[in-house]
Amino acid sequence: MSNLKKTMEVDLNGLTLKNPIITASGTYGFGREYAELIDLNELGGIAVKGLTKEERKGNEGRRLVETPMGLINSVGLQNPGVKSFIENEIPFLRQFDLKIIANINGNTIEEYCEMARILDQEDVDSIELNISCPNVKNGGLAFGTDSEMVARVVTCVRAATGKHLIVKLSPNVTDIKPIALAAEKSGADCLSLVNTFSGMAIDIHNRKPFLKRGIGGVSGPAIKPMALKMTYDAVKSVNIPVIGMGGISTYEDAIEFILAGAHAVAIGTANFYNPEAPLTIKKGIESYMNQYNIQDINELIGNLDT
Amino acid sequence: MSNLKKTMEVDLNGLTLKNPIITASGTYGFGREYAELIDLNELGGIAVKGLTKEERKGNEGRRLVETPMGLINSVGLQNPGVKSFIENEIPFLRQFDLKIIANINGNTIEEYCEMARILDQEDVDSIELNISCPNVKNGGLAFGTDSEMVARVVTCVRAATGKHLIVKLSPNVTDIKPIALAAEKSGADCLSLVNTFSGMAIDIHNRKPFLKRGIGGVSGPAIKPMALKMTYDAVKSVNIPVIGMGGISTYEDAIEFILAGAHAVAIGTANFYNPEAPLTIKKGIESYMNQYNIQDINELIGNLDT
Amino acid sequence: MFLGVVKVICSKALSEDIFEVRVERPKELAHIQPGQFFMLTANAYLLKRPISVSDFTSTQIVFTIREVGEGTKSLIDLPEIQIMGPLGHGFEVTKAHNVLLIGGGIGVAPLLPIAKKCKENQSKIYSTLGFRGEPVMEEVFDSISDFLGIVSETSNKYENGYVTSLADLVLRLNEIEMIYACGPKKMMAEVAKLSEKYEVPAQLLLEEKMACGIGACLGCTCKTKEGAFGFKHSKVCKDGPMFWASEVIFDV
Amino acid sequence: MFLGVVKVICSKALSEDIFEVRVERPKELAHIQPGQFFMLTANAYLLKRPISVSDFTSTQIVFTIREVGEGTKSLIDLPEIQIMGPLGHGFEVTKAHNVLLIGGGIGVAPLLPIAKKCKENQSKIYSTLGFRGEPVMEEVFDSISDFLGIVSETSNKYENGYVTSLADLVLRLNEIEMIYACGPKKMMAEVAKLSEKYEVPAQLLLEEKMACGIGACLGCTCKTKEGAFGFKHSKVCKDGPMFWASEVIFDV
Ligand SMILES: Cc1cc2nc3c(=O)[nH]c(=O)nc-3n(C[C@H](O)[C@H](O)[C@H](O)COP(=O)(O)OP(=O)(O)OC[C@H]3O[C@@H](n4cnc5c(N)ncnc54)[C@H](O)[C@@H]3O)c2cc1C
Ligand SMILES: Cc1cc2nc3c(=O)[nH]c(=O)nc-3n(C[C@H](O)[C@H](O)[C@H](O)COP(=O)(O)OP(=O)(O)OC[C@H]3O[C@@H](n4cnc5c(N)ncnc54)[C@H](O)[C@@H]3O)c2cc1C
Ligand SMILES: Cc1cc2nc3c(=O)[nH]c(=O)nc-3n(C[C@H](O)[C@H](O)[C@H](O)COP(=O)(O)O)c2cc1C
Ligand SMILES: Cc1cc2nc3c(=O)[nH]c(=O)nc-3n(C[C@H](O)[C@H](O)[C@H](O)COP(=O)(O)O)c2cc1C
Ligand code: FES
Ligand code: FES
Repeated sequence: MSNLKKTMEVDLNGLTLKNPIITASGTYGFGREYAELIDLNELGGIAVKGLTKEERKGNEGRRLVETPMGLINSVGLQNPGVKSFIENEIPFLRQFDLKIIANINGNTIEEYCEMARILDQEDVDSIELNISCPNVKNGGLAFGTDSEMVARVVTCVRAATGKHLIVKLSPNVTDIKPIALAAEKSGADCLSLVNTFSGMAIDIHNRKPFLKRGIGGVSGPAIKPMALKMTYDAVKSVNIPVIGMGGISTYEDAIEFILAGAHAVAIGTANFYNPEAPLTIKKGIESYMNQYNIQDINELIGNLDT
Repeated sequence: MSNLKKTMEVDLNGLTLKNPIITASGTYGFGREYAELIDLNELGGIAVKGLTKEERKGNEGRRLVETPMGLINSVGLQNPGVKSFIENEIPFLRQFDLKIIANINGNTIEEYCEMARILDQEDVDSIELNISCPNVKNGGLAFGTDSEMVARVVTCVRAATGKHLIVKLSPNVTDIKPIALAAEKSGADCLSLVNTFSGMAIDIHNRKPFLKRGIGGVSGPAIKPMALKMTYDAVKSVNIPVIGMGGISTYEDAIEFILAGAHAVAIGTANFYNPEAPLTIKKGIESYMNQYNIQDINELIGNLDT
Repeated sequence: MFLGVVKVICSKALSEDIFEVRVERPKELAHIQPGQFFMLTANAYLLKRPISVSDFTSTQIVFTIREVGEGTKSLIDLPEIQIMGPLGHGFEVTKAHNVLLIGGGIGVAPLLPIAKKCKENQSKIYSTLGFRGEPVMEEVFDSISDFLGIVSETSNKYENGYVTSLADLVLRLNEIEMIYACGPKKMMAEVAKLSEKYEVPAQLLLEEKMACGIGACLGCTCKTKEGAFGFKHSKVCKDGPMFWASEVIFDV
Repeated sequence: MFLGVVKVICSKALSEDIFEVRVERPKELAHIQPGQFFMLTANAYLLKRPISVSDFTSTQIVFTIREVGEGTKSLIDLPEIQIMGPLGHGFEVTKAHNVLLIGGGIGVAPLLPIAKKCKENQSKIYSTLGFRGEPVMEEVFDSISDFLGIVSETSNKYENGYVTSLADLVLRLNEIEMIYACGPKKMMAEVAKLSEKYEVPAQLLLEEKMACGIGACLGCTCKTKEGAFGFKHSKVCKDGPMFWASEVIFDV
């Protein structure tokens, strides 16, 4: 019985992944580098590095600080711009059997919409609206922490594209529920969360923050309990599927998010210290399904006894 | 020169600590247990276990889950009630040269005020208003995440007591600044933050949250970057002193909080895995002051080059 | 209370997943009571791990540790370990004529010191030990016990079954005056029933996840009776780990 | 790219805080270029640590590691290490007649493979190495160099001063065609000035905090020139760690 073919396929409300493993935006570049280490065909999808309309140089100075079981980054959306992505990266990624999720970022609502309009014509499978980046001055986080702003930007982007639309939420909020709901009501097909937590680290010998902008975004296992709680909250407040992430580094972590109701999981920081994480997590989920005789991963989603 | 007597004394706006080391509420009981391990006279102050008007049994079921560099707790304010504290614990603590901070918790604003009125007559040095406990159903967190509620409860408690008043803030908010400001304007003498982050952990083999209430409060090194950022934000938005905490376990951590502007620091979870933490942190601060030839710790507070 | 680093004298495997870690006993260490435990610092982890004393002399302390996760794994081959203790209220030593030990799995280990103490007091010792697979510490319990019964859930060298059934039999056939028990929660709940059924007091060594180990965090509580129908949360680390079967409320 | 666990053949101290860790070179490992590095898994930490190859044969790789924190400390006495690499663009090997090596502190280690390569190519090698205290790898650089100058900021067995002053002298007196340098940022900025002053191209091995080590996270960037006045952020791990002195913008 346990040798029957297991189904790992999940449907994110119009976007079908052959398995629930996604690599998180900003941690996987455009897949090129990790393609030398693992077979990208094993992934359900890739959320590419956050794109902006024009090329961005990103933040100056030191960009990374390691913290206990966490990482603070201040990359600041360095990327070649959406046009270069379309020309140079989509063809590369299309060689693989995975879904391409374009993570987009704007300084203004209009910029978000313009990017959505541009990508609407292109060969991407989904657009992930990042309204939760703590590492840029304008836009980013500001859009993601207020339900009204969320409604406005999502409504506008929804009008600009017929593509599958994921809205990526910030954990830096008092209550994720109204925000999740605003995104759903404004036309999101799916939510993803969490982005990084705002955090800080100080160089006590130079008496300066390590990062030029003072703050950065915290990711990694340290944030997992908070990310799981927020994913659980978001799932309970909407009827669209949710992609869970934040510190996932083992299959046990992934199962926790799936039991909390996530339809898919994204692996971010774990790729850095364990490039094989997406594969071992996928295998681990399979063996867990075997162990408990579960044929279809959909049986596990939200299957929590509370 | 570096052999001159260093000053570690800090003034928390009316509450003077001989050194900036406090033990955080709920992690140090009433000092009795740790008194067998370290000399409590070394501490600047102790924030005692969260008190309620009546005795509380606390939450049922498992109460602790370890997470990567963190701890989730769901104790639920088990305590003998404020009367028993007054009778049995104050006399014990008064044997030591440290400041007694009574951490109080209510289900209603009226309950907070009643406790403040009771303690106003007693031999405690400060009252810490906990409006940020995620582990109880009523009150707790709900009071601490909305500026208006904060203003109401702090105003009422301020009217009820002339004691030094600390307001303890929750990190589970979009923006700590308006909340810090509301507390200051309503009469707080001092702020303390952060309390624990809301978090969750799931037992994947039983498909249940480990904790009966589903969620708990996350503490420990994992939360340090976020706690530091919030402390920094709070300091910038008010003119009253701030007690910083959240994951402090080394003297370097403590210096980070002090440079971010905290007048004092509280040690919580670190006591569990390193009962000598308050002492080694104090010694570490001293040697840091020696290293940089700083006579008075007040020179370090907020001394950050940004 | 002792808090410090001690040298590991030797560490050896008793079975696939159970290890005996023998450390030097510091001179300044207080009297150890059977049933007490220490908090051991597991390097990769934040929290210390509570481990019972499974044997001791004036110069040594033995911990018998089952590897169930990364924390316990990290404890089994260190050159030195930071320990804190001895902690908690252990077993009450009685001058009973006949005592019954009921141990399940790794729970047999903390029974050895009380068995030795009872032996000193010339009690007759009935030991009933249950294991999932192969037993551990069989020899030492054999040498100390007047009666030794071992059951296993899977090994075909031993009678198969639960240890509480065997204990039931012993209780039915002998004038037992005191029960000492340590094992999984379900076993403990069964022992409490036996204690009630045969009206023999039972001392149970309970387990809970711990943070401080000394009574400060209130993280390790179990439910105990208060008044006729009430309950309270007692600290396993400080009020226990030994509780009388009659006090405990089992939510199983 | 190789990602896997390799055996440590031996690990020995070269000084108080510098250790040589020699590991088995896996057969499937690609060609190693002088100046390339590996990401080594430091157990207690989340992120891997970048460490240059400081020597290699067909069967071994040598890492020379300075203990500056817990991560590097954890690397120096493991029985086996997980490594990923070789990574980055290393030094460009040239057939220059005279090459100058400028190394500062632990930065001397990654210069050895390029020195050996230059030797093979019959270049004349001028080595200038600077240390804060006592030098390391003196013998091996002595055996390979046509000229070896060592300065130390504190040791009275050596000339006191900065390595860049010594390098300046060498550049003034000899027809150097290529500079290879590795050391602290300030030294590198000085080397870039020397390169400009003497119009001798310099290859610098830069350092930055890294997360992925392969070009995916954009965490390790340095500023390089783009166009006449512009700049861009280049990835030290992937575009470097070798950069031409003429490309780099130093914010010091
Ligand atoms: C007072 C007291 C005395 C103890 N004495 C001993 C002793 O003498 N010898 C000994 O080996 N252990 C003893 N324990 C239990 C021991 O403390 C735990 O097994 C240990 O803390 C687990 O840590 P870990 O990091 O290895 O496992 P974790 O990583 O915390 O857990 C790994 C897995 O094992 C499971 N698990 C955790 N604890 C247990 C357990 N106790 N039994 C079965 N499964 C578990 C978890 O659910 C998880 O699935 C004692 C506990 C207490 C409270
Ligand atoms: C491409 C590349 C190649 C490298 N090759 C080598 C090599 O061959 N040998 C080697 O020893 N190191 C090398 N390094 C540096 C090495 O990676 C770092 O020293 C290491 O990551 C520090 O980790 P840690 O955990 O020990 O220190 P941390 O805990 O991160 O830092 C501890 C303390 O040391 C300081 N510190 C951190 N890094 C350095 C540093 N590089 N120099 C001085 N102080 C520092 C920190 O500011 C902090 O105060 C290389 C780095 C790069 C990018
Ligand atoms: C270096 C780095 C860069 C990131 N860049 C982006 C980005 O461009 N767009 C985005 O939506 N999220 C970005 N993120 C957030 C991740 O996609 C993810 O939400 C977060 O890291 C939490 O997951 P993790 O703990 O598994 O890393 C970035 C994270 C890191 C660590
Ligand atoms: C077990 C436990 C119990 C706590 N109980 C209280 C409490 O009663 N009142 C309160 O204000 N904070 C309580 N806290 C929060 C701590 O005082 C502190 O704010 C938090 O743990 C962050 O600091 P840390 O990371 O150093 O532990 C508790 C924390 C823990 C871990
Ligand atoms: S473990 Fe802290 S009270 Fe028992
Ligand atoms: S370390 Fe990730 S891009 Fe260089």
